[in-house]
Amino acid sequence: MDFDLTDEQRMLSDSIRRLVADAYDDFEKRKTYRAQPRGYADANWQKFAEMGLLGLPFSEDDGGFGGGPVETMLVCEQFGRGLVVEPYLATVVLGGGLLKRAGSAEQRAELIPAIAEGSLTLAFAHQERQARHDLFDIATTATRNADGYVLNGAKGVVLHGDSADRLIVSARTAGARRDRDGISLFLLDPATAGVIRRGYATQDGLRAAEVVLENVSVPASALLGAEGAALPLIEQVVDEAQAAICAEALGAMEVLRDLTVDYLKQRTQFGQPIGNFQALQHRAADMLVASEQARSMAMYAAMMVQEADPAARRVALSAAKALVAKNADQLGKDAIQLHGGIAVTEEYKAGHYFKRLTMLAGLFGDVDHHLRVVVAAGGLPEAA
Amino acid sequence: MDFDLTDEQRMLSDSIRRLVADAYDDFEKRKTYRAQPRGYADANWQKFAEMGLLGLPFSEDDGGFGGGPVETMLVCEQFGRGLVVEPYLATVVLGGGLLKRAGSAEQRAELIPAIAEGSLTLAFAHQERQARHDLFDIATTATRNADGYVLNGAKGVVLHGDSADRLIVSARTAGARRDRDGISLFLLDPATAGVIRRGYATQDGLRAAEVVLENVSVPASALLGAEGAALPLIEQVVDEAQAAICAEALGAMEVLRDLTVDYLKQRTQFGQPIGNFQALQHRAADMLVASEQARSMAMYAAMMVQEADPAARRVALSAAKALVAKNADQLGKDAIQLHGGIAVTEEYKAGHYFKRLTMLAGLFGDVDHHLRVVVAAGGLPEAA
Amino acid sequence: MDLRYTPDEIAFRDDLRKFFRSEIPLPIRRKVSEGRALARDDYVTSQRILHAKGLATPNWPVQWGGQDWTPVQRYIYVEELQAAAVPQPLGFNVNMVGPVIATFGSEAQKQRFLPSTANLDIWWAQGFSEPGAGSDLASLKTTARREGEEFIVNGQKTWTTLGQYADWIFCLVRTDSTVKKQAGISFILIDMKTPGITLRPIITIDGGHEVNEVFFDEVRVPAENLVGELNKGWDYAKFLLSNERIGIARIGMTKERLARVKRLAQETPAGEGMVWDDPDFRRRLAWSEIELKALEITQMRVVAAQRGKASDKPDPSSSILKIKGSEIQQASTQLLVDVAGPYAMPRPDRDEEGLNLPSVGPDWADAAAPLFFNYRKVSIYGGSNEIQRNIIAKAFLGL
Amino acid sequence: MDLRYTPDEIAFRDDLRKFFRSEIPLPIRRKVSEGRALARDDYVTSQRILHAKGLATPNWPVQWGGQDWTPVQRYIYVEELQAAAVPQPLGFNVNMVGPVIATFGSEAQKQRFLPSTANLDIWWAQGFSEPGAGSDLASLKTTARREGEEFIVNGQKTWTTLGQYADWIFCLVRTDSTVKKQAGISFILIDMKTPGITLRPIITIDGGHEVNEVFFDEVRVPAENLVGELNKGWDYAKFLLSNERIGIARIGMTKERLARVKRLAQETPAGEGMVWDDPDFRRRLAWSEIELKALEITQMRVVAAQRGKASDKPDPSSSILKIKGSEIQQASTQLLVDVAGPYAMPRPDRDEEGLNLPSVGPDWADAAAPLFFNYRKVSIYGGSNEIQRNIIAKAFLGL
Repeated sequence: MDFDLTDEQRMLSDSIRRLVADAYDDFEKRKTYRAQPRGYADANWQKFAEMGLLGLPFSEDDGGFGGGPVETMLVCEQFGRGLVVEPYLATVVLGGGLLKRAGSAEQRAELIPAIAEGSLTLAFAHQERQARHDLFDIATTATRNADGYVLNGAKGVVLHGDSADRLIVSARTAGARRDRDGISLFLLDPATAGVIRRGYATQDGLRAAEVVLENVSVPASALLGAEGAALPLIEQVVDEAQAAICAEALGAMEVLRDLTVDYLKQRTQFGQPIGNFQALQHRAADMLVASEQARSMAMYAAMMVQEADPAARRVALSAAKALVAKNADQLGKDAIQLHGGIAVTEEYKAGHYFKRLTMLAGLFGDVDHHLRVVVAAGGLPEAA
Repeated sequence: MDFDLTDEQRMLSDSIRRLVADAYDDFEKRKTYRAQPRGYADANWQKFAEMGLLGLPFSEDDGGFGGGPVETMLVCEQFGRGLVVEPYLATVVLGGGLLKRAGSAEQRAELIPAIAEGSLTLAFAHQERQARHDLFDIATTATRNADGYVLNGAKGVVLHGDSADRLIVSARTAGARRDRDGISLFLLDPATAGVIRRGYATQDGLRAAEVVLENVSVPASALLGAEGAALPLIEQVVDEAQAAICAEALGAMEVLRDLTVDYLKQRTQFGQPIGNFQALQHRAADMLVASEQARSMAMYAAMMVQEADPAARRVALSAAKALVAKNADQLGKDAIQLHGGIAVTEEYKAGHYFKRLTMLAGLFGDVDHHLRVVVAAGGLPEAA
Repeated sequence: MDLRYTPDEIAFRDDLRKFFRSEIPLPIRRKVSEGRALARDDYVTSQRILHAKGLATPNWPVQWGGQDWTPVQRYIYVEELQAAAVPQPLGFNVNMVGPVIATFGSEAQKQRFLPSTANLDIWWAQGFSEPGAGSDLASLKTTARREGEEFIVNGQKTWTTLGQYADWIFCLVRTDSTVKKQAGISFILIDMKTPGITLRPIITIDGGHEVNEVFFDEVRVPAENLVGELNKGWDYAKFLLSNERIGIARIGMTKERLARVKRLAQETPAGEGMVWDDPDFRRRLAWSEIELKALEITQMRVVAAQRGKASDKPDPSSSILKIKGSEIQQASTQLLVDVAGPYAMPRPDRDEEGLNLPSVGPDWADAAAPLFFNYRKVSIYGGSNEIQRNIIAKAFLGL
Repeated sequence: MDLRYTPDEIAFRDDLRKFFRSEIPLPIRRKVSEGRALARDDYVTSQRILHAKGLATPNWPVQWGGQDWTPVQRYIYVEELQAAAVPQPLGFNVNMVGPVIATFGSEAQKQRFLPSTANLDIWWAQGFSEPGAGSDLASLKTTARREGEEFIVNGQKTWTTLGQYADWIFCLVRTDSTVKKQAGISFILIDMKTPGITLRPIITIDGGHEVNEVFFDEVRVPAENLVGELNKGWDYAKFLLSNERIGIARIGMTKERLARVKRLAQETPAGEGMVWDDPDFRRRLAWSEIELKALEITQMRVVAAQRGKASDKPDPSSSILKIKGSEIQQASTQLLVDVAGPYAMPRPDRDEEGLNLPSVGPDWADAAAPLFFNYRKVSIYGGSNEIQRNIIAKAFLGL
């Protein structure tokens, strides 16, 4: 048992913290990033590339740096602290996670170096409106023809789907809508005829898109991984994304907590700092308990995402997400309440952290959904 | 809309309050009542009879006083305030409720005057171990023969079943264990051959019994109500009992709340009354909110128990019980916590209120059970 | 004891219900129901329709357009108004400044202001809170110094709701700083067009413009605009805030929202069925309904207890209504977000009416998260829930 | 960062696991598992078996029978002990008075007391709390006045756990009432057989006799029984209380109880199936498991952070462990009551060992409610959860 980071990991974490602090120190900057055409700052993205963050989880053979879940946790925790708007989750964790595992040598050679150097972004067009949080519920079809496949369907709330240079699209090559088998992945240039994207801002200041596929023809070489067998891989990569989301939420929770405690010290009412009032002190103490428990579960997520047994992995990740999301929700509400009116203004940071936490809590399944996964499994997996 | 009590109701409530205050003012007295052979004080029971409480809900034709649910609420609220141990719920609300509705003229004439004058008590032997809270889950059988019926089965945690002069037993005359049809009621002298009772104290200081029926022969005249059609009646009477339980819990909650507030004023630590500490003040405020909401739902229960549509009645009573039980649980725990160590001692009153509230909360279904009833119905009935 | 309405009360209720649903334009009521921002005209249109029928200012003295209703009738009125998603008559006009002028104002002030206030010809804003005076309202710093027949006002107010539409503002100002803080405050009426007043919008986290800061720089106010006596403003403010009792819990509105949540859940697909088929969602919805039912009866009890009591006495049970009412309101907006699911996330650009261009998800879904964010305020404003717990501990429990 | 155990740690754990389960008698472990009261002999038997193997006092200095373990090993030891439902070595002996004597006692005191304390030849009780000194421990009033070579002790202690079995009691007593309250307290050892000591049982709401009041009336204590310096007792008490860090959350014990709850739910009929088939029950159980898993890792982080730090430094993160640990412990006993259902109600008479004569419901069910009642104490004792929140606010957050 060992809770220490390696020297390299510590250096990595410190560098990202400095980078994020520099790029996001003034909250007004974040507004300008959001106003850029892709909804984020290309300059930041280039800095991430220079620091090696964009190639982090890829193998060295593919042109990456061989980082694991702990490294991803460190990156995302710092991004959460800054409310970073760049498409790291979409491109590196989700897109990259699928590509590195399912991609052929050619696909990897074509795309991974470009991702690592910051010249190519990805988005994972998977979720469909009727599916809610069931990853296997896919109605989009990919029909085989002589030249390749023809895709038809609609994908919703695709994170950073409006600006991504390539989409990874899930579609059925076989089976009925809620079958576990028959789902395939395709690499798609969004400029392909029949791809219709509608981009929009999300409530937390990031970007997403609705993606409609109307008779989109792709060559056979667009297939990513084995035909019809993509679901286990999708589940694994979404679990990795959950671990990243837990870390990101943790970073945001800790900043929001500290912001609140500082405010309690500064704001005076009835002739004294409101932090003197015991009822508020106890709420602040509960915020610390909530964030410490969330930290523990973010670490658990980073550990268990490497678990070999997929069933145990999924239950553990659902447990982590359920706890982090529940605590993020409560901590966020307490932070707003303890601040009072100022926290519901757009000018002040706290509300933005609350909004981001609210959206992270619901991403890839809300508390109820993940708790049901744990319940259905009969509880948490026993430790080895 | 009218929230006032009639003059008669106000007088009734005041008289019971005085009676209970007198009989239960010194908490040591309650211990002596519990130590008596029947687990309660015959003298108190006689006083209840003299005041007309034991005949209250029966019609004047049957020798009662024609009281309704509001009167029962007033009685039970005061009994809750005193943690009264006498078998009012078992004899008057449950047993009496069944008897007055299902009893033949002969049965009513034989028993109701005796109940009203305090010379006869009842218990309702219905619940079975496997059934948990499903009122229709009855395995006990009543087999018809030439002379009447033969009963076989086992009933569990029969309230005051150890001392009751007559048992009302539910048993199947038809159907399978979990059928809604085929349940009948029988009036039974516990001295009948084959009736085995094991009495015991309950955690909250009252009494109950396990009742085993081994080839118990009863005459056909023991049948109470129509053969095989008892369930709707049982459901109605159990709903009436829930309304009474809500009122009783309310009385206990208010006393426990006041006891706690008094303690906060008296107990000093760190050189001041602990009631000066804001965190404790806020918990006390939450106790008031909880008990006021419970009062509202106890009133709702008293109103809705008269609802003509059984489905709407059942949902409303489940809603009332769910809220009262949840608030009783939280208020009870807060009361103990705010008191500290003294509240977990047998000598001090608070713990006894907490135990009684815990048991009342679970009686005829816990919070989960009743919430499920509401959920299954799609929500609360619309008001007229 | 009978919690049911009498036949007369039912008739009264049915009349109101019919009037609200037939006379107030549906597009306005739909915005209220969906929790979207109303335009100024929506408020004015709705209030004038109500006023024409005597339904805008029922709590006012009868001679100024009030109704001689029982407490139960007043309660039914508020519940039905909310249940029909009718915009409430502007609170600053009808619950705040109107009753203050009617009770403490001069005859000239009554003549000048009450009719136009009732008809929303004048739109009032509230100038109470200041940046340093939130829960501790009496510590306010905005001053009014007397110069001849004028007061000169300097300072800053904040959280001025819908101030961007206001014609006039009623303010608490400090007119004596040598006495203890509550004793040096006056209540004064200020025309928003007076030179020296600047209004700055505050954008809230839901993206809406609902509140404002108002700056006063040497603003000259005729002395005749002082209401009542000099330095008695704190009493008038307390009187004013106590008028919030009925309706503070917004039970009718939450009932309407929960019914809507239920309807939307029944028609929103999720996996094999609808959101409605999710037992966890249903359980949380049921709890809200149950808590709301209890609160409704608690409110009726408060209403019933008011009968025969002077209506200017503050009632500490309003703290219970405020705490529970805000909790259930917030829970109801969270349920709405849950129904929207992933489609709570899109935040498309809006046209000038604040509507989607066009919707990304279901046409109601993009309003869910902003409403949820916005409703964090209900446990903060009007005396935060922490302040309410202080009041209960002190006023009810004697701690 | 790796939350998994090393192979060495796994071997260490497996050795302990095997020893605990094979050497400590099953009837004793079963009582622990069911939450029933242990007899004095059960404690003695278990502790002597542990002590013979060097497992009763691992935190003591090695020369007095301690183990040179890493923090992770100490953590594993506590978890495995609890998971096997082994009675913890008597805390008053091994975590409290033992370390105080070993650190601050005279050589004569060490020789006289430590071996017999480790082997439970002497049973110690704790004499800290008083009726007027609960959360505010330093306000204690029991006095010890010096007369020649003796102290004369007068006063009353309370909440003296298992005092009915005690041979000796260690007390905080006031030896100087002229200085500020913390500065006038001494730490003294008293033979329970000394004339003038009276013990009065306190029966708790679960019906158990676990705690006592102890009265001191002119009790003569040899001056050599003073530990360390006069008037330094408050420092020793703080040192003693800080030894509670590991194991305060009782994670191993709760894990064992939740596993038992699960097993019982799977075999307890309820309607059409078993309690286990009730999704609401399962949901609450799953929450407890999840919270417990998070707390387990929180505790490991605390353990890891201790490496290389002096072990006599109080660690405020123990407040987090205390708050969450007690909440989950209480939730676990509530789940047990839920499984018992109606059979949580019977409270049959007991024989002298505290067992049913015979059970009314399932043989474990009558212990469920008493355990639930009894466990209300865990958020009260050892510094109530309110005190813990004060500590977090002040020590961590600087409020």
